[in-house]
Amino acid sequence: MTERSFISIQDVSKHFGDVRAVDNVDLEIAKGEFFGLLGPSGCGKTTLLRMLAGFETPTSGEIFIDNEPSAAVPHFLRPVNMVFQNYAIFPHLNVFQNIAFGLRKDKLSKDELTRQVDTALEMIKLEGYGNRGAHELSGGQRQRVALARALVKKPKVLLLDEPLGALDKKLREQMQLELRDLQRELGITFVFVTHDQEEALTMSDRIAVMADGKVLEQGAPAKIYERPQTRFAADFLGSMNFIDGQIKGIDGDAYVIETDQLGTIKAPNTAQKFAEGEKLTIGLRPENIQISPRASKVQRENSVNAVVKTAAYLGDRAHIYVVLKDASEPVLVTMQNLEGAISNTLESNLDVAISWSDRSVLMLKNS
Amino acid sequence: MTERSFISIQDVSKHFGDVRAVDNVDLEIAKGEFFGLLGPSGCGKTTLLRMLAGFETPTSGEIFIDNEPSAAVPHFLRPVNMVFQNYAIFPHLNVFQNIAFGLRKDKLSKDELTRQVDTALEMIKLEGYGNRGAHELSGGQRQRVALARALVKKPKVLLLDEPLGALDKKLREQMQLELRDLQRELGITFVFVTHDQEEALTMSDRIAVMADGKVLEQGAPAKIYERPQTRFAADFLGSMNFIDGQIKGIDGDAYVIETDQLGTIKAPNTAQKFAEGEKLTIGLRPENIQISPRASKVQRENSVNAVVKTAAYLGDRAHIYVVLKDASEPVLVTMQNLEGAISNTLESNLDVAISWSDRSVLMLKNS
Amino acid sequence: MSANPEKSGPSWLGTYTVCYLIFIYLPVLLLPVFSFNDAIYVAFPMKGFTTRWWAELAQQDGLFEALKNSFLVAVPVSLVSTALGICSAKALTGYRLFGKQIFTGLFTLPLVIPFIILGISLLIAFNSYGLPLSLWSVGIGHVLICVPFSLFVLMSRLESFDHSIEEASLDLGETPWMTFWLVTFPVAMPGILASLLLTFTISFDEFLLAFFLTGNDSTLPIYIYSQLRFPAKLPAVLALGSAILVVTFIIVTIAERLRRQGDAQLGTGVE
Amino acid sequence: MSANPEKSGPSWLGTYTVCYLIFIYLPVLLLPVFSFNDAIYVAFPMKGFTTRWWAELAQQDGLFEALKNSFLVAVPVSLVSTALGICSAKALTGYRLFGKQIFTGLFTLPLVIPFIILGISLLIAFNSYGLPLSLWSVGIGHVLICVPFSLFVLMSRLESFDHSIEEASLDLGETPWMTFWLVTFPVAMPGILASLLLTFTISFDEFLLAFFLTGNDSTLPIYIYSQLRFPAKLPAVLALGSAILVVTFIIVTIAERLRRQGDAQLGTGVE
Repeated sequence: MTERSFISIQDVSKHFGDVRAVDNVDLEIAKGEFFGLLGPSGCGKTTLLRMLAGFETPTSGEIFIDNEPSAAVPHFLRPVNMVFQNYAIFPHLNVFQNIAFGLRKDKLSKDELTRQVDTALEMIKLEGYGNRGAHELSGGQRQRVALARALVKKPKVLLLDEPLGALDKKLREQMQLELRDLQRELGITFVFVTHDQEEALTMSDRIAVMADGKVLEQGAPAKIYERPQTRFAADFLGSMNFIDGQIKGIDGDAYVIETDQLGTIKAPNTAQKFAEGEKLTIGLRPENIQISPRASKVQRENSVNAVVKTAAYLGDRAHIYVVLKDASEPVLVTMQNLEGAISNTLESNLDVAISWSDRSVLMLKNS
Repeated sequence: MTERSFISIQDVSKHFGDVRAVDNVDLEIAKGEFFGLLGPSGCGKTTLLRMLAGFETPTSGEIFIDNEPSAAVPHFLRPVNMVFQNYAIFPHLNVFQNIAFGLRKDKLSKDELTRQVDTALEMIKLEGYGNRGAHELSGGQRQRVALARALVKKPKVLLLDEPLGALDKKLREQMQLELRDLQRELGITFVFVTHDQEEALTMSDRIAVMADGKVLEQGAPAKIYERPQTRFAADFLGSMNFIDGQIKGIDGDAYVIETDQLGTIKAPNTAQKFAEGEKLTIGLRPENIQISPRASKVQRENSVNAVVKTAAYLGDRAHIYVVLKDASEPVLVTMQNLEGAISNTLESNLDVAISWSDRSVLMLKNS
Repeated sequence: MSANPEKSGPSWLGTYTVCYLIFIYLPVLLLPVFSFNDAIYVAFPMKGFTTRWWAELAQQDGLFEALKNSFLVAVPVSLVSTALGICSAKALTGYRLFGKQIFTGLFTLPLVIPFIILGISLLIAFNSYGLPLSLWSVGIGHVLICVPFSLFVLMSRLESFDHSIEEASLDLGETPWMTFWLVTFPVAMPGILASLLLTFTISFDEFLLAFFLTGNDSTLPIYIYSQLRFPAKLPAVLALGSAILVVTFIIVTIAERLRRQGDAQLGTGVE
Repeated sequence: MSANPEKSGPSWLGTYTVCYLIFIYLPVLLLPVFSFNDAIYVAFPMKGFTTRWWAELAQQDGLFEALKNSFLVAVPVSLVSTALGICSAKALTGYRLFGKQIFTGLFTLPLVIPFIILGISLLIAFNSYGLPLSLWSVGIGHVLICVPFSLFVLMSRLESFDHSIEEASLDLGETPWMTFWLVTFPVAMPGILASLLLTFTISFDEFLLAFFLTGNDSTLPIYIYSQLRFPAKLPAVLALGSAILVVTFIIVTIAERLRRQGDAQLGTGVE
């Protein structure tokens, strides 16, 4: 356990009967971090969160919060609070009573209680909503009240279970930024669970990608998105073109890779070691591929002729599927729509060239 | 009624008690078109679709389909079929029986019936699924069966009510392209309803944007997205920075516009007429604004110094909110993440410059 | 996610379940036990084992007459009250929220009127209008109390019924009449069967209204009641009661299975 | 969208509703009508208006004794069976699907046993174990049939009960005991009140079990039954029946309002 880690999850497993919901997970979360647990439904991320909250007990392994082993602590004494997925607003209490619920035990004076709740209402921009009934709140307001109710307890760690899952798209995008700003302001450690990759990328300082109860990889959003180590993470976070290849040789500080689909391509010789002759999977992010008319001069290292198969105009950008001469699997290219220039490349059967740079080529081990 | 129009909706209204669900709508839809009705929930788009299907009768106005007035035709004789929002698969019938349901009346031989259903199953890539029960199908499969069930009737018009609303994101994106390819192959006129702007932009040949029972504007996706005529459409389709301005003068073929937020800017003098001194709203799409370090040389017509307020990293792109010197309302900039270059501009309080070209400035009448 | 498979409540609930089941089934199970007891007096300690009460049962003419009468009432009652239940449910689901609550109240209120008062009312009504008492009058009384039950069973089914499948049928070219037979009826079938079984059971079991409204014909519960005057016949009554228990158990199990099957079907229909 | 506000079903459903309501309420409404009829014989044509049957009612000692007995039984029965209903509902929602279906069946089966058979079983049970018949035995019999009803009312409420609010309370530092009192109980309150009112009504109205299981004390339905032997007392019985109808109507309306109020609250709780 390093000095830095505030929450330490050490070799934790949780079995429900024969199901290994969480399978030998190790995680270290620093103080003040906004940490995202990302994965498809059923990957064990919620179970892991519920173990941090004390609603589930690990089958094996140990969890330390602020250097205290948390196994023995009853959950109502833990220095953590939780925002539930459906917000779990008490339906029989008004906003004030909801927020004040956790302060009952503190035996505050009436004035002090009012002051604390008012401060919380101000924080979530719901001044004057104290007397509203739970059923009078919109989805976004319920989310804020749930947040305030947990934060008045001044927890060392705030856990959030799909905090924005119940909100519609525009509100969700706005709340993502608000939530992150709030966390930075308060300096409290936030751990949240989501299945939405954009939410994880937008809000987290670090992300752990989970699948089948295991943590596949973890790191800063840009690292996970731009340099994923596993095919699962590469595919789950955004779109990715996967191309089968084989190492043909090493040319200085670059690998030379033979592919059926793109011919011979190069990739930088990074830390990951590949042997000559080894088969591997190449990953190319659609936004790292450039599409241009055949005639135009291409400045990047790799360029291949292709034909537009189909294209989806999305307004601010387009998804263009191109096929290469002898390849059946189309390659996806994403292009930002700068001043409507995109329209020139959306026509089916248009002859185009696609290009990419060596350093955008991702090399993934076949397992 | 022009020669071209296949479905003609003439001054159609539908009132439910005091509610004007559809309010004096005129629309012409061409044969073979993929037509999208886009709007927020409650805007009347579904009611309009249900009038085309014959499930509602217009309070006033007339609908012609293939030159026939459709008011008097009972809906089970109309040359239209519908794919319902929840797919409305018959729960007590298997896939074969569901698809064959509409063919009962044709009194086909058993062989011919089987042949037609098999062809339909092939079309939706569910060969061999004939004996599956309705409850054994996934969401995407239900959608396909509903499609096949309607298409075996060989309708002149296929109506689709939020056809992909019940599917998850990845499947939805895939089905959007499949549905569009299928429509082009069959040449049948498709009219669909959606509240999802990306779905409308991706699939439609033309879009009608609806609000409060009225059609606000219509046209090809690129026209509606890039040259919206109304603030509502500009805002509903994608993101848009709105800036208050006032016409200061006309400089050759360009307007000179005074704004508080961006200083004096220029815009091309397009068909829309503005008078000198007129107040208006400027629209700037976030993807048409470029963000760059202060030092770098900017090649575009307009450039302003700004400071990054907050930024959301989304992997393939970023949403960056910048504030200008004396403006409180932040400006949103979208930037594609080309080879990870985005990371340089995501830092809060970073000094940057934003730039845009004159022709990306949209001028909207204040109403 | 995290469906919490461990959660089975505090352990005292298991103990509670066992105690409660003993409390309710102990008296009921005395019936079959004593029906094989070789003694006229129903009391502990028990004597030897015998099947003679069951044999005696088979020789009682009045029993089979009563059984026949019960069927003669219960079968039409279940059909009529389910038909009325369908109409009522259709009518109620058609109304908007406010009217619906009031009408639902009016439709189901007969359920909470004490049966003895309902019986008196009906008796007065038949007398006032000069109608004779017979199995017909029993049937009419039973329909009155069975419709609300049928309504309960069918309402929940009709409310979760997805009307877009009816629209889909119309859209695919079927007439409203064929749509009813090809779509509405088969999908609603499990609920209708459950209603038929439930109303049959209620009518078959009902004592008080039958007691007030019957003429000379007795239904099974009335026959049982009449037998109670003769202490010697009690063991045979126990045998009869046991038989009814078993049959009731079987019918209810079937009805419940049908209901659940329908739920499963509708469940996937809505997804 | 397009909630189809026009859809109110075919017009014959309106006619049906009216006919049906006449069919069920015509006999019931004869009761109050004849209770003001100035004649001992309950038959058309009616004579003049009188309130003397109502006045007579107020002077019957046995009536108030029976009323008191009915309350003495119904109040504890409603409390006990609702308490047992809560435990049962808790126990049943704790089980997994399969066990739950079986146990739910076992818990509710007593409902479909003909009351006459249930009455005989209980009578035998009390005799066998040497327990005296009294209002106590009536109460025990009533609890047996009331618990399943209480269970029905509470189960649907507990199933839609959002347990995350209990977890939220624990998470905010409350003990399980305080969580029950601060969260679980108040949120479940409308359902509990509805159960209390329903079981009270059932016990208050029940005739057959009371008839079998009571000793010398009669409850109200039994008192009414005993009055029927004297034709001269029939008009007063009609007045009594009318009074019971009104009270029943009021109680049921309150119970229904509570139930709906709880629904609305939970509805927003789940959103």
